[in-house]
Amino acid sequence: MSAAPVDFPILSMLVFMPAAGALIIILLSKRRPELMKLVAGITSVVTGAMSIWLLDAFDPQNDGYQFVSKHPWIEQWGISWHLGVDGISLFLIVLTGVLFPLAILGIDPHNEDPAQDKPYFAWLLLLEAGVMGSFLSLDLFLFFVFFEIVLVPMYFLIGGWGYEGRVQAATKFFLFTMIGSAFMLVSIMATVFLAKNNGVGHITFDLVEIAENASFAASTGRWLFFGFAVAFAVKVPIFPLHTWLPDAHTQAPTAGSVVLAGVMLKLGTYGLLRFGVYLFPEAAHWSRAIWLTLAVIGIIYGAIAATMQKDLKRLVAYSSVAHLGFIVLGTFAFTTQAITGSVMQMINHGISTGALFLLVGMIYERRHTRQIADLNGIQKAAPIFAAGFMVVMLSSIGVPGLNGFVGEYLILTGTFLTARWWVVVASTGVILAALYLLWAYQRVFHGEPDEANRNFPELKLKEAAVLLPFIGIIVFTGVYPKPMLSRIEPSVKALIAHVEEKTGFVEPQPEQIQVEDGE
Amino acid sequence: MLDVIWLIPAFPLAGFILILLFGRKLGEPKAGFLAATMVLASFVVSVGAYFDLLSMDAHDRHHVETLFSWVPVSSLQINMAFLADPLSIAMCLFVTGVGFLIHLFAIGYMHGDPKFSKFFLYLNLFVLSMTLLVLGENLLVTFLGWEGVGTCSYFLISFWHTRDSAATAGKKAFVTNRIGDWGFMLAMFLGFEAVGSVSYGTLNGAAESGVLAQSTATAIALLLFVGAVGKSAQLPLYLWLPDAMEGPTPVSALIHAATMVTAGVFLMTRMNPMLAAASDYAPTIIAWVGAITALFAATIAVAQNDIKKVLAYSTVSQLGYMFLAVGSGAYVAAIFHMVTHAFFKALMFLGSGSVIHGMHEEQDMRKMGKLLKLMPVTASTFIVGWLAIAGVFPFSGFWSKDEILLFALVKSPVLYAIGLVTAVLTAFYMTRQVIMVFFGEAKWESHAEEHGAHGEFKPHESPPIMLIPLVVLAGLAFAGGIIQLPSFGIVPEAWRHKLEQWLEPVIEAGEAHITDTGAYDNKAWLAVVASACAFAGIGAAIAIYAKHKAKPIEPKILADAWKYDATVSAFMGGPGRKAFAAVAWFDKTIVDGAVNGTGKLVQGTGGQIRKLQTGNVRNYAGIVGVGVVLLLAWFVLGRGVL
Amino acid sequence: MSSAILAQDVFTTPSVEWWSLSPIIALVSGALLLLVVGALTPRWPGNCYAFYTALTSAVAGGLAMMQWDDISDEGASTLVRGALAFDTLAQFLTITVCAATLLVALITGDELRRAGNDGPEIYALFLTAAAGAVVMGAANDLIVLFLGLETLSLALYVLAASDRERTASQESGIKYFVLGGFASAFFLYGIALIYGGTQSTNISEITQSFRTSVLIDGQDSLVLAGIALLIVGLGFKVAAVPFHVWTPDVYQGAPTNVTAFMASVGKAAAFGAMLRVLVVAMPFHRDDWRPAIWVLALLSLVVGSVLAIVQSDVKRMLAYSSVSHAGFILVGIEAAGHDAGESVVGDGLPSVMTYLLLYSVLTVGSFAVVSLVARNNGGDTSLAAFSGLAKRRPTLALGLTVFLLAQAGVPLTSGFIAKWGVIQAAVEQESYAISIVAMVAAVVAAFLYLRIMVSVWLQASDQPVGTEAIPFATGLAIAAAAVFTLFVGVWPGWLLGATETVTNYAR
Amino acid sequence: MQMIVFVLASLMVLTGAVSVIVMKNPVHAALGLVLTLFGVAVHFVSLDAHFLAAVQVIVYAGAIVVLFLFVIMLLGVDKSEDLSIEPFPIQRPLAIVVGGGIIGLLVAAIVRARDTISEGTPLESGGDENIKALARNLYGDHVFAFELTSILLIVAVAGTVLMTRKSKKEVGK
Amino acid sequence: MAEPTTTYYMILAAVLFGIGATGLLVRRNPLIMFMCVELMLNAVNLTFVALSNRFGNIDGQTAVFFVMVVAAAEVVVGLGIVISILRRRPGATADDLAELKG
Repeated sequence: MSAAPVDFPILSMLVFMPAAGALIIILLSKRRPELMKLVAGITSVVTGAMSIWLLDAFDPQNDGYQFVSKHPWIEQWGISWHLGVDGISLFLIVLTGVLFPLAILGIDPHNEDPAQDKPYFAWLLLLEAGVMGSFLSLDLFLFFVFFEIVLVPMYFLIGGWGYEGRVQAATKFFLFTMIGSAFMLVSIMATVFLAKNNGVGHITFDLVEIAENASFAASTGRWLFFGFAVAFAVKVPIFPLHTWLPDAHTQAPTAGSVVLAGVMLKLGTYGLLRFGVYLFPEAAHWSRAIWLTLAVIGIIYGAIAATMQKDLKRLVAYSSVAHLGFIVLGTFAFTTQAITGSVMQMINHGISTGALFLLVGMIYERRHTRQIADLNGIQKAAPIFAAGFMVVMLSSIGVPGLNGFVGEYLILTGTFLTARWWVVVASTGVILAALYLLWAYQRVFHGEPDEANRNFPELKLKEAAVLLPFIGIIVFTGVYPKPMLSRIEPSVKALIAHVEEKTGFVEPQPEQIQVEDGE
Repeated sequence: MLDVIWLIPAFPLAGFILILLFGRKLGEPKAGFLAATMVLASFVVSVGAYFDLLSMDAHDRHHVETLFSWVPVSSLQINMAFLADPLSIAMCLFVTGVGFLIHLFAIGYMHGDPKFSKFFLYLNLFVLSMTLLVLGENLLVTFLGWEGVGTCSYFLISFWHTRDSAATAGKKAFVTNRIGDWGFMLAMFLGFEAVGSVSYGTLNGAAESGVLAQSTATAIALLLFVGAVGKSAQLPLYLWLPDAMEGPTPVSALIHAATMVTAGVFLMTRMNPMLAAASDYAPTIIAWVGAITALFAATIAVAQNDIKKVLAYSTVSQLGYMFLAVGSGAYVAAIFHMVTHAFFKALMFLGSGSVIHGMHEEQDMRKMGKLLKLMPVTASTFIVGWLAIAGVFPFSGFWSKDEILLFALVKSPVLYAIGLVTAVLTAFYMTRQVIMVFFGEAKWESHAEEHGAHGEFKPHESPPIMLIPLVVLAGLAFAGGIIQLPSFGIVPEAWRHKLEQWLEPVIEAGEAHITDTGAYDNKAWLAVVASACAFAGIGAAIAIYAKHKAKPIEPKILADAWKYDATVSAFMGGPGRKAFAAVAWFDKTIVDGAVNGTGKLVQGTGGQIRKLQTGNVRNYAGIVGVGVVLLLAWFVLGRGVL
Repeated sequence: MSSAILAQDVFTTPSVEWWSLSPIIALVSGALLLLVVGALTPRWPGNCYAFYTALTSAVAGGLAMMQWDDISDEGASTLVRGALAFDTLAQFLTITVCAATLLVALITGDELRRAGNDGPEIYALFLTAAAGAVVMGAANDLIVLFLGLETLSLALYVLAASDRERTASQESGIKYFVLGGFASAFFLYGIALIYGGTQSTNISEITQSFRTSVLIDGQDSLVLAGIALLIVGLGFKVAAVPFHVWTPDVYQGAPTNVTAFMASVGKAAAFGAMLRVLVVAMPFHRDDWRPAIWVLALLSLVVGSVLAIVQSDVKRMLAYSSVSHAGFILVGIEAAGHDAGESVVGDGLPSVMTYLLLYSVLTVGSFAVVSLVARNNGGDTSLAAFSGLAKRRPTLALGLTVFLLAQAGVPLTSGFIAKWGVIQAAVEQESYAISIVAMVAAVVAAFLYLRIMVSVWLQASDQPVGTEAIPFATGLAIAAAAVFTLFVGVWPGWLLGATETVTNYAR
Repeated sequence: MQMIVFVLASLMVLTGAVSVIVMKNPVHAALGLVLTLFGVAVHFVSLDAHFLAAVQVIVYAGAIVVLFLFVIMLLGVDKSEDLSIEPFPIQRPLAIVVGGGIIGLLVAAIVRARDTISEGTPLESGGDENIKALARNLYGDHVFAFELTSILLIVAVAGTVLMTRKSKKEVGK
Repeated sequence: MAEPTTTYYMILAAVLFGIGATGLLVRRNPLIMFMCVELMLNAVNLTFVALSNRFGNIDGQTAVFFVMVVAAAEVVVGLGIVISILRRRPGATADDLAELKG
């Protein structure tokens, strides 16, 4: 089945490698700050390489879990170390593997005290391990562990290397997410115990086992789903639970924002798919109207809020709310196109928004302000920088030929089959996206630069080296998404088949009219 | 040649990449020539494709070239594929042809601009997108080009982005277009839901074979029209086009006159079977929107003083004409007028560019005049364009306009009337412009000191690189009519209706058949009427602006474009902005306030309960005692005695 | 004459299972030896008192571990005429108490020698208190339980007041004493009423009497009132709201090492006793006492965490957080109450046991760090004293962070396992409401730990680098606690396996 | 007869108890305590608990109360406490409620259970039977508890030593 | 004249207990607070003895024996603490010891 050598636990390595790196850094003497970045770089690059190797070894035809590694961990509670990857998680893994080296090597934390490098890189690597684990876990307990553990490094990164309001933002982020997890934790346990008496027969936290065998009463399933849903809704975030996001994004250091937008928000959307739709198909399908509505609200609301922001970083943060609205919309449309689009959009958003935060970070480094009012005419001062920003922005707007469009189009066209009127409203989001981004661009880049911005430094070679991979992926995925889609699709099909089997739902298929072209 | 059809977009793409990489090294003028060459190459390929098709039997003139599978997800299979058929090739021909000429002109026009190479970078990108748009085998590829040209127009309008007006205009163009794209996207979704595909073949096939429900067809057609309205600057979304004149003049000529703005017309023609399958009111709506836009814009053009603004509104008006044609089922006429319009409007834009160039970036016609002597070539070519658009026999505009009016009459006399009035106005304001610019007395001398930079100010003729395109276009604008000559009983059989025969396989489904109507028989008379109108307009203008027989009537309201733009902006800046601000406030105060409030609440509660912890041991004992009593009460009363 | 007496009544002295009693004997004899020798010899050099105490408790704990297997082989039994229970429940508590005592002893040495009043008495008190705690956990007779309770309490009263430099210490001592006496009076009255209802103070006999005669619709009102008063007495010791009032003041006022002892040994023993009284002795009234425990748990969770976040003194914060931890443990007891006395029971009892051990280690570790920081800031335990600790002593800050994260219940720390176990037990009994309340309370409490971490990591330090010297013994204790915390967090299987067995206690 | 004793003894107990909590002067309060203790001792006697009655008088009334008085004198805290002022207005009502509540509820429980308290054969209390029975029980069933009290006393001793031993500073001055 | 039943004694004990509890809440002198605790303990003793007499079961009296020991120990320790405090700050009442609060 999978091309991977059975004896090499690639997935476990993906988790342990960064963790090991963090451990090494902790053990290193803090008098050798130069070593820290070296170690962090090496481990993250190796992890990235492994993830890319995984991409290559992954078998596109197989819609099941691949490279599965399963070992008992806490037998007393039926908990096991169960990792696996399928089309849905594959690219999130790769994204994580690629994003972290860039964030670690490409972004300078600006520690006035070199000793600070040590915790900084240690936390980043720990974060990577946690994120990897969350995407790979196929065990409820394991997933929860990773889902929670990522909070800690993120908390310290925001709190330690963030901007003026960092502590407040970090705390808000930590507590807000924990509240959500509180419900999920109870829900997880309830799921396990109820599953025991409803088809599974014994205590186990194994996701697949429960999802395949358990059959909950409708009302029960809905309550359990609710528990999970709250946690993910906070993480995504879905309106009205989104207010931690702007603060966290704005206050986080550049690397933090990049990672936060790039992969951590995806924990929510990924969770909704893997632990919402897959685990509780009935409940998910039953509650879809609510989700679709909230998603649409998020799209419009996020866009409008973004338009009025005065802080560039905050603006990008709110744009995330809108983009993730699209992802949620697709997730609860229950069509292959929509869900495939959602999964793809998770990656796209990670790339584009990640890159946007990167660029905003560069602006801050140069001008020490994020206020749009303080910036102007940068395009004249630094045309190449502006061009880079422009490309990323267009992908975020969803201009065809760039990655953002493909995902958005798939989501909308797929959702149109099951939720037409939601799409009619949601599509207006593309107008607003153009509005707020172009307006911001005009204010920041166009016009005649004033004294402060006249000597805005041009894109440096190192920065370009970090930016290029992003732009490369943006263009390539936009022009030739097939390799990605063909790997995602089988798993999505399997998921929908699962839903169809567990509920009465039948995926609508547009009747294929075959007209031989051209008369 | 058809199997290498992809070369048509490929060349501009190559040009784009080359300039992107080496643009700065190449510098001026090499970059320009590189770009022009690339477009020329595409033109050559198009010509080759044209002859390939020509060599085929009329009904086999249909070739699909699939490059790769673009967006394949289960039932949705979208290919990156090109469709070579009479329509797309015709479009390619004049897009690349006119495009090439404008490239040449631009080399001269952009002389000395610090961002010379970047300009041609954008131009090539534009041609790439435009060819994708017309060659696309399915709606999505077309949409790719559709958005591409939109983006390029954004780049080019705000090319001189240090000017705020330019930046704003670019943004306005993009956003307004997006409103149209919303309709386009919904049309695609609906099409996919209906027939499981977005390829023209399938959609139109379904429409023709009647598989498609009429309601669906209507919805798709109208949603596409929404897209067209955005792209082709029809009411109510035309707003961006006049502002788009902020861009360099070649851009106005290429994008905002000849090619991009006609994309809407192209799209409707491409989807004509859908329109045919739709309910009758669909085409009627289109016709009316077109007619009203035509008249509306013409009235505004009458009172404009900016040499380019006049042309801009005239463009809007002419586009209205085309949609009038589409709505009347006169697809041939629409395309015909699109082509001729491309010729003479491009010609006049370039001419105006040449004038502006010669006047040192002066655009106000009131500061011009008497340029005929100083800029003979420009002037004479411009006059050709004038006569063409005015619809004077035998210039190209005469033929195409006649076609449209003919069908309009069949559709509805009222539409015909509107068309005529528009024709009069067109002739009038164009004459007015020609007089103000090239005749009368030279008002620019009084403004010499403004240009005191190089001492004694004197407008000068443009360099040959700019004049050649003018001449060529002038030729086309004069003779363009031959591609679609009516009979009038005198025109030899072999010369008639070339374009119609050529497009026939594409538009047969939608084309209205009027040969049996009375209007058709009186074609000649209609032509006379039209010419009469043209001369009436010209005459009036001469009387007022040259002979000063009467005071010019240029009401403020027209100069302000019926206050429409102002109203919309006022709304956006006022209530619209307030509403947005309200949402932002709501988010900050209510939603986030609730979150932070919860935190405050918890801490506050803590602060209150804290007061119980007085530190006095007897109070503590009291609290314990209360606890004891309550516990006892539960056990003794709750579970025991009672 | 005397012979006549001997003739007419045959009196057989009870058989004493010395081996099974060995842990208690070890602790007590250790204390006596220390008192006697300490009184005769001049002050011992260095940290000898501390290490001696640590050794003693280690021996006691070791003995308990050795007996573990005997129990799992022969099953549970009772000792000396049913005075004590000899089961894994008791042994596990013994081990917990000994482990905590060991750690406390290590931090006590440095504390006392700095103050210059190092001496045998305090250690002897620790040991005897530990013995009392062990008895509480093992008691199979309410009177014995009461005596154990008093032994522990009296020692704690004295220890709390033992730092005579600080008036706060004495104030806490007197407060603790007055309220403690008050509470134990209620406890005693409870025993009397139970005795009135069952004619016995022996747990086995009490249970038996219920098994034979079940009085319905409140005719056993004496027993009911008795249970109420017993809950009061024990609730006071475990610091459950509203009987927690003493906790913040005493925890703050008492010397830090004593506070650590209270929070670990005191809580563990009291909860052990509570399990004995409620789960072991009163299974037939579980539906009567479970709601009461439910309410106590709720109040403790909410009040504990909400009051904790408004404090400014770290010791006081930890005091309130210990209240909310008590709430968590009560959740576990509530869960155990659903199926108390059944042949097959859920995870309630084991989860409580796990929680007690893990929390004891955690809290001692936390207070150890606090003691070091306070010592080097003139006894100041306010949050300000902690600001910038990471810059001064990264290792110390790291240790503290581990403990705080664990208390917050962050995964891969023992605290997570503890919380998970308790909540899991509650959910297993489908008491969802209290579970969710508990988790939300945990979030509120998390804010507290974040506050401390913020000032430790993110705030500037006004002290020079390296202010906090880390003496060997204390450092050892902190390191051991931290390692244990992380180790259990990653690999809890063995511990859970052990606690699973406590459900077959001596009946 | 029994009843009269009960009533009288009860009066002693209650008057003593009340005087403990109302007497301004601690010494008087202590004497009130003595009265109560004696009353309780009388009850013990009428309940055939002769040994405990004796211990009650010797240990309690004797040792403990003397200890109290001793400390009172030693520390000179015998100045009377002004009970007219109460810094916490709520405290006394609260005290009444708590006290009354406890009494009421306990009495309710006791009364409710009066018929269900099982009746056993009374212990023969002739001669030294009571003390013998007590001894057997003490050294038999409760031998462990008995030993435990020794530990308790050790704690008390060690504790008091620790508490009252002068610390170096105090020695110094 | 009726014999006083066990219930009488228990009620008396309950009242005594209540008085003790009340006293602890109202008195400020720590020594008197201890006395109140003693009252409560005596109430317990009375209950024990009454019940032991009713049951003809000596356990109750044994319990009282232990209670007395505990009471003695408690008083000793308590007085020790009080002495060490009052030596430092003479005439302190319970209300004066309220530094620790909140």
